[in-house]
Amino acid sequence: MWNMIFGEILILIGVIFLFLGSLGVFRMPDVYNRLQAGTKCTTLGAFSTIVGVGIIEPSWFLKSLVIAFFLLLTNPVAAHAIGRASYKMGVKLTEKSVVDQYGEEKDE
Amino acid sequence: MSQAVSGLMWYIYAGFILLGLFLLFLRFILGPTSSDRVVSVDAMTTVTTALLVLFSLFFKRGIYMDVALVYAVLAFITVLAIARYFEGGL
Amino acid sequence: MIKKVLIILLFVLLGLSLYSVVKYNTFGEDKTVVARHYIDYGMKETGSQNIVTAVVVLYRGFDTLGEVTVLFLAATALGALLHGLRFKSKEKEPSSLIVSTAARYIFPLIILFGTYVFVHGHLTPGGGFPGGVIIASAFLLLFLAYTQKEVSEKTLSLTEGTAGILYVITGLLGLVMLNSFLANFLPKGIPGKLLSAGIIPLIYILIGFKVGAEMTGVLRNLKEEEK
Amino acid sequence: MKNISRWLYTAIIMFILWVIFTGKLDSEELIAGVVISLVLALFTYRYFTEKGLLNLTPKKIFCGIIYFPYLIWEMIKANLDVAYRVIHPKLPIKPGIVKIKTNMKSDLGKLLVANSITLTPGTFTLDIKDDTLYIHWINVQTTDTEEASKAISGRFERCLKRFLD
Repeated sequence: MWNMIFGEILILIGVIFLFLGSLGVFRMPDVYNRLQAGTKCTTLGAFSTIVGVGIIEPSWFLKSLVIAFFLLLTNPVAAHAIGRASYKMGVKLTEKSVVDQYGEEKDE
Repeated sequence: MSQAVSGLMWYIYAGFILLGLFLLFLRFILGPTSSDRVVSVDAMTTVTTALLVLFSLFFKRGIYMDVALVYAVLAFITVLAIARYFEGGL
Repeated sequence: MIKKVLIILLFVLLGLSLYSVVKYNTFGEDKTVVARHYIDYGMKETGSQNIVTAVVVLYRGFDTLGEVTVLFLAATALGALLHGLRFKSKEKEPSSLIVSTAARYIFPLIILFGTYVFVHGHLTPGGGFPGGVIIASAFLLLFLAYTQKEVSEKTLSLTEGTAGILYVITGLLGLVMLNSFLANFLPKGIPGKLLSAGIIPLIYILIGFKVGAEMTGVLRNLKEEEK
Repeated sequence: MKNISRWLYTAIIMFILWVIFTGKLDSEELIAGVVISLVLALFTYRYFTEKGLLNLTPKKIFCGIIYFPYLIWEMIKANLDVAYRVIHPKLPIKPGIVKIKTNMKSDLGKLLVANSITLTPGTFTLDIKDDTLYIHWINVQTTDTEEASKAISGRFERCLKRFLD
């Protein structure tokens, strides 16, 4: 019974983070800030949801852990690839930005 | 009793996830550059993986977890392929 | 602006058509006689937990052989089409260290997962075709991460040819032993165990190898460029 | 000798994953798992590992187990931070790209540092060149390379150094 309640709470937290991540992708001003929200919040949200499901059904726990780990390993790599590709494509940073040491180095 | 609670919770989960997917979809249509669209697709695939795992809980079929894992693998490679294409490395 | 409205309109139309499909076709009812036979007797007759697999490999096994052949023809035709054309591509941007390192560590895991999918074709959803495609996607990951990576064409065609020939030989063994092409000549075992369902796992392993090699060959052909 | 150790290490990891995938301890499944992981490891160990069985010393496993809850804790902090910025009506962000130095030597170390940075408060790795990481920071506090390195990656490197070297 307790594992049910704990799992449901974990899933609820995860789902809320998934929603916040989506909201972040919608609201942020440029590609890089969208990646910040889209990667961090959705990764933790999915992690929490999947582990919560594993806790509710103990026989699936290890498999859910494998899926969660796979997401934890691959999502940052995908985000890095998108960010790098956008910069190479010449997507501008938002006007709010204060410093760009990557671009400075490129110009020299 | 617990059945009823999980039934109610299911609607809350589905509501949050659908709302999130709707926002991502709006970003997908509005996004000024193609990079924005890829970002929203990347977030969508993560949300969908979580949704597939929730489905396997809802239908009580452990086998559906495999589907979620296949989806995670293929989504990662898709996003990577698009990013590499943008970079000019394909 | 008008483009975006059109996109939204297209998606609304797609949603409506999907809705009507879901609404008017009730799930799991109105079975035909054949479908009812498969569902009622399939597990007893073949020993496979996954009825779809039993239908694909045993009840319609000959059909599947045709499908594999069609896939082979498509891959060969693509190779032939691309053979004359050599695109002079510009200098390729190498991938960053993070992507290439991650690819190195993830590649074996995807291969293992693909193998798991096609070995358990008779127990879980999936089977030879999805498993082969997952393996090919692992090779795609390598191609994406390393621009110089090359898979030798000989290995690919050898794997593919051996798997295809063994598939036909399995069918012919059935013809010799039980008077029917692709008959299930091995013991059925207990449903749910790994060694059950007769020749289904055997054939699915062969299909997995064949499809994996074919799809990798397709990717390789598309990637190839002027040396 | 070294190659045999690498091969066995890959096979052990694969076998553990196989048991998790199948989810039941059936003798047929276990035998199939041993055979398949040995065969697959033979083809893929060149990609998977460099040190082989040396990765399985108790000290390293212990450090790995310690590192993981730490990463999760940092992720939770990161998410609360980003969530606050997302919900706030004015979007209080001050983004920029800074560069930092890493002390990690091996490729795996760099990968893990970059991934940890991406998952933790307000930062993600934009590019990597040798030992210089370019970080997009959602709330730039300093533009000095030394200070930024300490603020962003210092915590992880102490932990990861022990785990990898």
